Amino acid sequence: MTTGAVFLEAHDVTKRFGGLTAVDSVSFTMKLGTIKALIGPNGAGKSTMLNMLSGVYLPTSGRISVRTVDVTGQQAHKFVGLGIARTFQTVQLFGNMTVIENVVMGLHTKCKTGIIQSALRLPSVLREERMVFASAMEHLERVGLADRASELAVNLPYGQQRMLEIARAMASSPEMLMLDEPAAGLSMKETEHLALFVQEIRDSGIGVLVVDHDMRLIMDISDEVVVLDHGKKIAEGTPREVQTNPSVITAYLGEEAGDE
Amino acid sequence: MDARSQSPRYHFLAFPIVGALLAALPFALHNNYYIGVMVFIGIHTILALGLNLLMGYAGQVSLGHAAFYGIGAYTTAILTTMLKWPPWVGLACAPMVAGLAAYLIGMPTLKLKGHYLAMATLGFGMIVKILFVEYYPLTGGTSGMTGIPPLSLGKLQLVDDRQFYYVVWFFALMLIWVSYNIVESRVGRALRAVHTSEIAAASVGVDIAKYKIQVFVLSGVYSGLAGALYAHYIRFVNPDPFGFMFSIQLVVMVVVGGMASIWGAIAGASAITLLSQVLQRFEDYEVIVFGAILVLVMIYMPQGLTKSIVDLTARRRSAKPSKPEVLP
Amino acid sequence: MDLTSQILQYVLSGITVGAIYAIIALGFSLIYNAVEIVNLAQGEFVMLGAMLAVYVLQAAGVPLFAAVLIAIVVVGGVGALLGLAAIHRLKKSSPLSLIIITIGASIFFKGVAMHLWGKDALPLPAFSSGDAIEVHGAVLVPQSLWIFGITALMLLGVYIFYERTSFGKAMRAVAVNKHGARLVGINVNRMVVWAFAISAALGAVGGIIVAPVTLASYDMGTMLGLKGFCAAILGGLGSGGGAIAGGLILGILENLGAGLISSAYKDAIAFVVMLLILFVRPSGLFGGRSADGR
Amino acid sequence: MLVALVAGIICPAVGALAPYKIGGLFAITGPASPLGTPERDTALLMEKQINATGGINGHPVKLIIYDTKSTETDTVLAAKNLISQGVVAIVGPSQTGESLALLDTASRAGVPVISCAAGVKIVQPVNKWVFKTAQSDVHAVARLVDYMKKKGINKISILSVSNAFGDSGKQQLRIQCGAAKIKILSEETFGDKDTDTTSQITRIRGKRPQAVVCWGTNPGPAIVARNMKQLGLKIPLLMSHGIANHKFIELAGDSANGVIFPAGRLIVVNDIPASDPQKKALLAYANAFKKQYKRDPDTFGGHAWDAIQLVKEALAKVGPDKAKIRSFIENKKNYVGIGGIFNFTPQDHNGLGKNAFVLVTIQNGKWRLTK
Repeated sequence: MTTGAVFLEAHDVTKRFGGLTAVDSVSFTMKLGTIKALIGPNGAGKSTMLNMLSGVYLPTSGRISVRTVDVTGQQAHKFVGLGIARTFQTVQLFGNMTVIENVVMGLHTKCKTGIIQSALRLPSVLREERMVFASAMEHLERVGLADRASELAVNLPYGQQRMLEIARAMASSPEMLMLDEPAAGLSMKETEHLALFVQEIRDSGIGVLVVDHDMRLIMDISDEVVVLDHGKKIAEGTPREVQTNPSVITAYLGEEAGDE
Repeated sequence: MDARSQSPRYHFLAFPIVGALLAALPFALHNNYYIGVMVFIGIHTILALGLNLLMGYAGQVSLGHAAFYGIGAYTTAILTTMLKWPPWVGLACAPMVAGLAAYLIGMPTLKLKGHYLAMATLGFGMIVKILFVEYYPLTGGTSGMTGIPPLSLGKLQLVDDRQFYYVVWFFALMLIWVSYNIVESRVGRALRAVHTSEIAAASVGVDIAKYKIQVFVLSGVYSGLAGALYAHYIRFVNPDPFGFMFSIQLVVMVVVGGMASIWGAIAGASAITLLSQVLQRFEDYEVIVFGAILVLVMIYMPQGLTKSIVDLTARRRSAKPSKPEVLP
Repeated sequence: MDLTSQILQYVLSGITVGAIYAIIALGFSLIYNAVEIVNLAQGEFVMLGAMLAVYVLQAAGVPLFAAVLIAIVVVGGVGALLGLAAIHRLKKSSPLSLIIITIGASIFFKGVAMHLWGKDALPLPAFSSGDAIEVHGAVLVPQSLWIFGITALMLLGVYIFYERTSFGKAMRAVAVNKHGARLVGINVNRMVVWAFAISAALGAVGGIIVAPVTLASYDMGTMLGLKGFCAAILGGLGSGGGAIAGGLILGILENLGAGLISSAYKDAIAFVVMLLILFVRPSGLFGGRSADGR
Repeated sequence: MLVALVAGIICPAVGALAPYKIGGLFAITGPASPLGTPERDTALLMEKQINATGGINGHPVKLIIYDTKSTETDTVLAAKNLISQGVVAIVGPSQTGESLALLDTASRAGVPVISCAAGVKIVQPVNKWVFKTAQSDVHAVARLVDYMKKKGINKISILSVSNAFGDSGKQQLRIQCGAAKIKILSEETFGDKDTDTTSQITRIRGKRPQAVVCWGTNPGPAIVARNMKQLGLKIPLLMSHGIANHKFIELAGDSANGVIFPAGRLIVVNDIPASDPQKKALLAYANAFKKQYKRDPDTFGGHAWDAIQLVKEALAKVGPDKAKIRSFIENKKNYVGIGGIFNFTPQDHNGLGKNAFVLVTIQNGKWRLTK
């Protein structure tokens, strides 16, 4: 991984739902080893953008490329193979599985066991199981959840569920991680912990795309910020540049005076 | 360090016990009727196992599963009577043909969701049954096909109920083992993941369509084997047993037994098969009683027999169960 | 008889049965909209309507018109009871176990009907006497006209109920957003029970108007119910107009297929058509956007 | 499981002489229940009659009846249940498919099965242990073909129900019409739950046959008769012995008039001359049934009557030995029953000829012997 190399590009990406244009020809690039934040008032199209970049939505027009290869229209499950992992705005854990099984799911694409091998419980299957559970345990240790490995995921407190979701995403060893409002509902302390962890991830050479409302977190950790309003990109730059951008201020003040 | 659920160990303890009990059962039953009932419970267990994998784990409802059962039965019937192939070869081909049929049908239908999928499988089941009836040269029409040879081991023809009992339960136990392995593996986890959150499953790279079709084919294979066993047991096939009502009965077995539970499949198959025998004494009323029991079980045990009984014992053990909040 | 009049005959017969499918499909859609479950006992309402009408007519000696009314009201009541049973467990059960409840109910109704009225088919007199009408070499029995008329009335009635009455609007609100409806003070449970009652009554009407043509028997409901389900899916579940179109299309295609291709494959044709349409348009002809949200 | 274990154990009766157990398998529920119910009623009637007149050689008769639910699986299981309870013979089942499903079980257990179903396949090829008392469609078709030849009908259309009964009739019609040079212009089918056959009849109308032969059991043929009248198709409608009960007339109403079909003599017992050897047996059954159930018997019940009568005679003669009962029936000659005069041989386990049938016409809602 080369820090600073362009990993993902969005070219004039547009998404319409019926008559509503959620994202209106937005372009930007994601580099490895940087944290990029996607911000904007409610309904600006941040989550829609993220969903397109991870293959959940198909863009109405425009192009998405990963390492200059066009991946527009690929199915969502193929994006992991491209090196893209993500979390969700509302936590999407596999609640009926244990904590460690959730992380093991993150290792899904790293395993080869198919239906026939597993049906016969071949030795290779057992070997692979041991391998993935050990590796999953390491990921749990990184987020400090190792001691809760065999609990059901539903039983974790909310903050830990968020961290588990990130651990699951990290298990697929992505080159780019997308976090959709990772700090929503976290306490101050948990948010700090999250910030450190995200920076640690960045420092290991992974590109991180963050969508969040917590401006302090965003301004603290981001290297670059993209601002969306009504589906359009209205600004892009360092946190400092964006903060002083007049159209950004109008967009935020016009929409909601509070927050920052 | 094994951090997974404790169930595997529990299961591997249960497995030999159940196996031993089943092996001993014929010695306790001095009556071919009970053995016959057990044979059908075995056949129905195989069917319910396959459908349970599909419904309980992959979350796909099929209202046409009797068709695969029928395809299995007819495959071996045709191969062994018309082509005079050996019965074991017929028995081996039946699941393959049923699996192939499941693949061909699954490719277009599994793109559908919910009730649309249910209706498509129902339609498919209807069409297959009509083909059994109308494709006279191959299937013998409604009068069916007689003269299907029995299975044999060397020179020994397995015509006796007891012998056949062991054959059926050998396959049933093997498939229980296989199903259990699948459920407790990468594939099983992926299926459970799809069931909880399709979007999250896709985000970790689970190819949902691939697993759906694989499970659909697998359940077709199970049903095909069950059908072949039926054909070599009764040694006669006709279209009637493979109709819509039996498809419904299979769904009932799975739901009553408990979805997403391997042992639930056995419980459901046993409960429904036995119930219909016990209800004989009600004569004209049996249909009414059966319907009423079904409604009551579903109202008071919506999770099915196995889960409800487990819940009940769990509740007794700890007065107040901590009901975990379901994730959004 | 030339080919055109043959085809006309197939179409006329198709519309007659198609009208029945449409009424049943409408019943499916009503309940589906209210609780999002598929009521597999819908066909039994059709059967109960027909059988009750015959029974009341013979046993009580009342005029046909009164027998029909009694049958419709009673079946509506039975539907309401099933609705009560369903909502009793609505929150705690999966859709599948609710469907199994309706299957159990359907078996139960069939058993009761078999016990009360026997295993043989029973006749119901036509609503009016008179000879068949000839149209370009094809014939139409007077009862078919009754079927067309009453079906049209029913559909109009359902439309007016939904669009013009506050009760109907409330029910539609429940269909669109249960939670929101509850917030604005609509008693959702009551609406669900009413949805069951109305769709049962609709089914009963279907059974009664078709009985003079097809006879009434305790096991007539299963196949009619399935075809109605088929029609509802064809049109798109939950869509009223779709249910009607689905029913008519199914009836006509099925008869054309039986006539022009092979009567042996009559039912197969109906289901093949349904499968093909589902493969091309996975949410039915008039359903909402495809389930594939990308 | 335990419930079933306990439920199935039947205590042996105590008394002067042990009862003879006869098994009955009838489709009491399910699609074939209109057949199975009168068979069951007849069987119960005979049990009562036999025991009221002192049983068989002093032994009371115990009939154990199970419902096959019109399904093959339940038939086989119920048969195993009966066999394990030591019945000397099984009467029934009601349907061809169910009977064929029993072939293997019957011969393996060595129990005589006397089926009440019509399909020829039940006795062809001959299974040592399986008999049937219902007349074969071979003979019914033969009667109809004779009639058509006599009336100069040589172009027909066939309309048959898509079940074993309809299939078998269709096969026979093909064979025998071919031999008699009667041309089959078209073959249509309808489902056994179909509620409308106008499209089939429209097709037939386009072919312009001289007569329509409809092969099915209720309620389909009644719908066919109604639809034919509605569509104004005024050619002879010939049907099968499957409509030989009151239900058909009740269901078809006016449309039933003029329908001609082959049937056993039971339904026209009053038209039959006193010289007919079957008259006495027919009246005995008809009167007994009417007295008990306050309704007329039908031919299906008659099949059960014949089957049980055969078992009774065998028991009286050879005692409760299954093999002996089997060979008694196999060699029984000149048994005058309801379905006809039976002459069994090792090659013919039905024992009836085409004289088992007469042709019946429906006139003003009544059955009349066709002149």
